[in-house]
Amino acid sequence: MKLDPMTPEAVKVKKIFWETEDVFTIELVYDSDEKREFRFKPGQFNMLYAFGVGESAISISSDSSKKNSLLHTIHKVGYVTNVLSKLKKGDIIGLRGPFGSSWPLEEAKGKDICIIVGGIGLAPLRPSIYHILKHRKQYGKFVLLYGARTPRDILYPVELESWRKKYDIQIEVTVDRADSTWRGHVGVVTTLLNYVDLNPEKTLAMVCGPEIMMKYAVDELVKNGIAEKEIYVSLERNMKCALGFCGHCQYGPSFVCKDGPVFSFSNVTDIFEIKEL
Amino acid sequence: MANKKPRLAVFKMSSCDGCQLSLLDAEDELLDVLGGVELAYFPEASSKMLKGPYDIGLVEGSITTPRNVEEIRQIRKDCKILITIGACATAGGIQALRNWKNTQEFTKIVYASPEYISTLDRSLPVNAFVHVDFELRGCPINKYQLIEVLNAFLNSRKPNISTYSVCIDCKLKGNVCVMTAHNVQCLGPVTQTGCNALCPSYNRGCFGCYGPMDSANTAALAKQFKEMGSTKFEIMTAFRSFNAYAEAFRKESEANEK
Amino acid sequence: MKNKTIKVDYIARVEGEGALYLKIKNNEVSDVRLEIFEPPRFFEAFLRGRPYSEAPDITARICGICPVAYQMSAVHAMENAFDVTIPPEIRELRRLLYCGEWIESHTLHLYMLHAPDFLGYDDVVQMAKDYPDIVKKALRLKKAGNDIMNLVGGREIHPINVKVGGFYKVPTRKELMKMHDEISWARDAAVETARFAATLKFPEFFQDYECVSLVHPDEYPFNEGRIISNKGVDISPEQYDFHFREEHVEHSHALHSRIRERGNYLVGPIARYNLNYEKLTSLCKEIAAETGLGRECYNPFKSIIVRGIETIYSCEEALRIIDNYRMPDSPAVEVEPSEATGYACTEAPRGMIYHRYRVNSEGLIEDAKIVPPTSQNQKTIENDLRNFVPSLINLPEKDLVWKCEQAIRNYDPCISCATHFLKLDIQRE
Amino acid sequence: MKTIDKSNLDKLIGILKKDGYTVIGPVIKDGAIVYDEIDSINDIPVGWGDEQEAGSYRLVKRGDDSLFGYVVGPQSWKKFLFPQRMKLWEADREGKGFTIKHSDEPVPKYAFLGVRSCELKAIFIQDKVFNNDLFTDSYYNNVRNNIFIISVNCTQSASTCFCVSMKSGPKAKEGYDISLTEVISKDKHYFVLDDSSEKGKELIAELDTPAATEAEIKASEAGIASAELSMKRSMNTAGIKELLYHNHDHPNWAEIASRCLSCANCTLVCPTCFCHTMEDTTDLTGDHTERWRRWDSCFSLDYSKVAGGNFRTSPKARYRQWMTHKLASWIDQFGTSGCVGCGRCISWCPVGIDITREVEKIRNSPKTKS
Ligand SMILES: Cc1cc2nc3c(=O)[nH]c(=O)nc-3n(C[C@H](O)[C@H](O)[C@H](O)COP(=O)(O)OP(=O)(O)OC[C@H]3O[C@@H](n4cnc5c(N)ncnc54)[C@H](O)[C@@H]3O)c2cc1C
Ligand code: SF4
Ligand code: SF4
Ligand code: SF4
Repeated sequence: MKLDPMTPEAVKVKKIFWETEDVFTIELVYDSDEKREFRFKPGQFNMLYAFGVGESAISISSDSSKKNSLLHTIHKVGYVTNVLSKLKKGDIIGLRGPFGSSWPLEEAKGKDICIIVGGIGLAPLRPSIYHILKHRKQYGKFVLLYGARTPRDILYPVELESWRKKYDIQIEVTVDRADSTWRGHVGVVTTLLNYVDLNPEKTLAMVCGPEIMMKYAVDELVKNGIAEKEIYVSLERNMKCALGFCGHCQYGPSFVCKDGPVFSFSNVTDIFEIKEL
Repeated sequence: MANKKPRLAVFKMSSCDGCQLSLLDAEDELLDVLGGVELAYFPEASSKMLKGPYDIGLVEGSITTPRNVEEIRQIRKDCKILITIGACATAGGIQALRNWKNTQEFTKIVYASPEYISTLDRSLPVNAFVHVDFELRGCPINKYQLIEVLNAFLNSRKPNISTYSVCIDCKLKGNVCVMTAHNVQCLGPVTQTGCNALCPSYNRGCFGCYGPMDSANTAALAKQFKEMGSTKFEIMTAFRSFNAYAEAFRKESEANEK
Repeated sequence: MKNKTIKVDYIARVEGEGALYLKIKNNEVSDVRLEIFEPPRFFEAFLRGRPYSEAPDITARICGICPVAYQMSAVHAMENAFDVTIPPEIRELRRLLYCGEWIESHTLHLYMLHAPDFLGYDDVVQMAKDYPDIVKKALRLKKAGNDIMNLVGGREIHPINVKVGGFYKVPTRKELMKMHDEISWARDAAVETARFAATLKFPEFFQDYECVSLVHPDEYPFNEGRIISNKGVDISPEQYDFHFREEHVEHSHALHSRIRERGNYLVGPIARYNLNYEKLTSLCKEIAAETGLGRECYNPFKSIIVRGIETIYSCEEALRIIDNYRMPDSPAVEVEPSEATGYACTEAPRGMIYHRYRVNSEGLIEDAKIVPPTSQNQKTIENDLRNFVPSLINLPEKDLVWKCEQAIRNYDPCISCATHFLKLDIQRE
Repeated sequence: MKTIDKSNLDKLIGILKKDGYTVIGPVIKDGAIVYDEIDSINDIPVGWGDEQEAGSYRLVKRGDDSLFGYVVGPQSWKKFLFPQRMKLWEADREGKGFTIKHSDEPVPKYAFLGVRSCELKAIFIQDKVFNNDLFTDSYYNNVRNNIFIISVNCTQSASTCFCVSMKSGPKAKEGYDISLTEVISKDKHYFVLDDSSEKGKELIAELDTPAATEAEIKASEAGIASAELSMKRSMNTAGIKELLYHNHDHPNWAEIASRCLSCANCTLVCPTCFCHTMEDTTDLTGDHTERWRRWDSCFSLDYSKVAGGNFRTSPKARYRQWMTHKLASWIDQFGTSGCVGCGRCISWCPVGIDITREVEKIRNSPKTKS
């Protein structure tokens, strides 16, 4: 019998650590059986439940081929995420999921890949990056453009460095505000497109970040000649049930929870510009 | 929950005591609530009056005297979380009716020797003087909402306090709308919920105890009242009552003054 | 120590803010001032220009502790002004609402504010540790009162269902009957309450009060009656102003009320009891005898027993009303406002309240006068202290202050009403 | 087709009750007709009708002794299938973890008496909502699969009705167990009955229900036709999806917003609106918690709030979301309009905003898409 999709299942915190001052990552295993496997597709998310406090939609940020545990990278912003940030190893939380659509890794085969992310947006794309790097030969050129608020807000800096060294990937990072240690780019993430050389004919782009950043990124990509149907975005809306019942995450004709969060831009072109939709 | 019980303090400015009484009126929950905290300062209920700092401070009443001003500044310093309770503390209360009048004259009406009375010109909400962490509405507050707020703060969760219209709770309760079915002037559509749509449940129009909701279209409602046969004066007094000095209601009452 | 200055900032467990100033000279109290610094709220002033129909809702906000007495006094005064006659069913429901307030308010004061004085606790929460069962029962009893307020009034604080002419909605018989069992329980709990109160230790202290209360030919007074005193007052509420006068004194935001001919007087449970003993139920009388209260009481500390007796009365009266209830045909009668002046006195748990309104032809209030119980008692409280303190003069300061506060709390002073918290400032020279 | 008289109808209620159904039907409460439990036919408002207009509802005496001489009131059947507030589950802390418990209360078994055609359609619409391509909502479906529906065809309409435009009435065509059409002639008062489900047939077999004569069927059809003919409001639904999708910046939205109170009454009275929120509560110890689901509305500000912002703050955007969802995106989401033309949102809007007029205004001056 299928479990009631509204009831969280117990998972255990295997590890929890801070990525930056206000972003942390938790690693989860099933409480009932630590060997039990998780299945998800890159881009999907879970509803994480803190006992008595509530649920938050959080994307899965781990490698989908590693099935014994899940990583979630979380920005501490409010009630639920605050309580999650205080978890300790061995604590139990609830989990419902995985939910939602995934990044088009099949469609992307044979194409150049351009990932543009802002802030916490890197987390939902990390599983895709793992996948592409693992199946590097199936894809063409691979570019990751990443914008963070300040050098101290850069997520996964060690990992970025090791990807750069070990794999065939171009990674460009920019910050909104530099500090004295920063030697890299400063400015909005879209400016990084000037540093890459893509073949617009065969490029597929995945974009995730604040909505305003995605608007600019898509504009630039289109200007660079990339077709709208080859651009994918991950959207965010208020989310309560994640099952398409509660109505909160409606985005025009879609429910972000089940039709998204990953959308082909060509499916939302008409409504992307509408204010307060 | 932390091992050390959070210290609770309850303060009073200008008010009727009804909101703090709500806590004592929570007969079923009182011992649990007060057992969950250290009652450090609650003069209406206890002779024990411990000095700050306090974790949670509840403030009842509006600021109407120079003395109130001094007190509230000190209270803010003493309290980690400051929660105002009731229409007086969040909007100036019924006594804010004097804000449209000359206080000197008012004093003369009530007191034979006005020179003994020391008071400010206006009755103002607490947030006009200090930062407030959470505002609990109502004249009086709903005791279940008070417990919910304390409970939520104690359990680090979001208080389930809705900011939408009285109408939503009115419909959830299954009431028949007094405005559409009985042509009764009801402030419910522009008033924040909290009372569980009490007045409409008693076949009476809401008179706005919980103050304006988050996006109160008072002008549209006033227009409707007019069409239902209310005079400007009636509309003015409807908006100028227990939350008279809350911005949306204040403006609407002023728009209907003359 | 013959001369002394003691200063205590706040007296707790009263409703509102005030201060007490005591000067002791040669073991005599040379000056006593109950200072009420509760900020003035000007109700009488801003009632001017408001529709008469708003008076019950607005005046309820004078005091969150006894809103019913305020709003009902306003209602009665308006009905007096416009010559409105109320059907008996509605009058009964109104009495029921009073029962609710009396049960709630008396229980609150008795157990939560006053009993800790006698037993030496700071508050009821501490008391609950040693007397868990008593406190739990007290809360349940209080709740029974609040249940009545909730059903008949809509909510316990600032009820919304009261209007000039009647109610917005009246309960069905079935709804009332649902409370029957709990109120029967409450009556028994009230009997235990009076017995419990009688076990407390009372100082030997008697005062020759002029007791003032409403007196009604058939009922223990809530909402109607003549104003009678044991020293000769016998007037209708319309004549109140001729016999009672309010003074504004420097040390208080509350007005002091006096009988023009004689000065200070007493309102509240003891006054009511002494003047209306005959109207009590036989159970009340039985318990009064059993607890040694007797037919009359002049020891203000024993007001706590009287509150117990009045709580029994309120429960029995509530049961009587519920048992005989017939739903009125209409929840309210039509009210036609006219240019008139209306007067009413009703009995709040703390004592008699007086309301007077002058209304113009459009139904707008032109003038309002409200005299709450605490300002009527204020002079008497001061007198009690003047007479009580000499017997305590040798007590350590802490105990002296405690006793003074206790003596003030005999009155369940509601300073929010008087306009409300006490600050004690004793000087011994 | 059969006929049934009042006393047999009353017997039917008895049989349903004996079968363990809670029978729900129209009753009068505080001046309106609402749905509540009934014990017999005597609980149904005899001889009452309703007069409805934008922002107004009045009960009126009809002068006959009809049982169903009114249309729809402020409530709909959704409150039984999808209750205003409902506990989904509760949990207790246990060590570092917790255990979740579901209610073990039996699933209610309702018989609905007096479901109008538009309401039946609304139920079908919510069926689609709570059974989407990926998930089924067991809380809804458990109750839904247990109900017995006696529909009543409308033989009068209110001025706010426009079911004909929405192809949802006035005659119920399918999905009921039993349908009734009330006929009051000079000398007879009966109901033409159709038992379309097995269960319906089974129950009817126990009653005295003579076959309907041609004349009786004709009389019932005439009643339904008069409801249709008297319908005053209408909505032109041709190309409505595109119309609204392409007019998101129409000036009329701002104009509506100047009148709209954002009070959410329209969404709450609507029989198809399904939006809800979740609330987690705790007891004072923090060791016991409950997850509640409660009706929400796209008119509430919290509805579209996310950490650090709100996607839909202006009342204009909220109204646009509501109407566009109802009449346009609903079609993309569920293959049907979200509106059945019951007119509730028109009657129960305190300021009388009328969905049919607002659509018309946009249709009359569409801003063609650039
Ligand atoms: C598909 C999806 C994937 C996400 N992935 C991540 C991620 O990987 N890492 C991360 O840090 N954040 C992610 N978020 C955002 C995250 O869900 C919110 O930041 C979080 O819910 C805030 O909850 P809170 O209780 O801490 O904040 P509060 O502001 O206290 O939130 C209170 C309530 O508002 C609602 N709410 C607030 N913000 C959001 C939001 N952004 N989306 C939906 N509901 C919201 C929630 O229902 C919550 O109950 C994602 C959001 C979505 C929709
Ligand atoms: S009665 Fe008042 S609060 Fe209730 S729905 Fe109608 S307008 Fe809204
Ligand atoms: S006046 Fe309005 S806010 Fe106050 S209790 Fe009545 S319905 Fe609630
Ligand atoms: S939108 Fe209005 S008319 Fe249409 S189904 Fe809902 S309430 Fe009825």
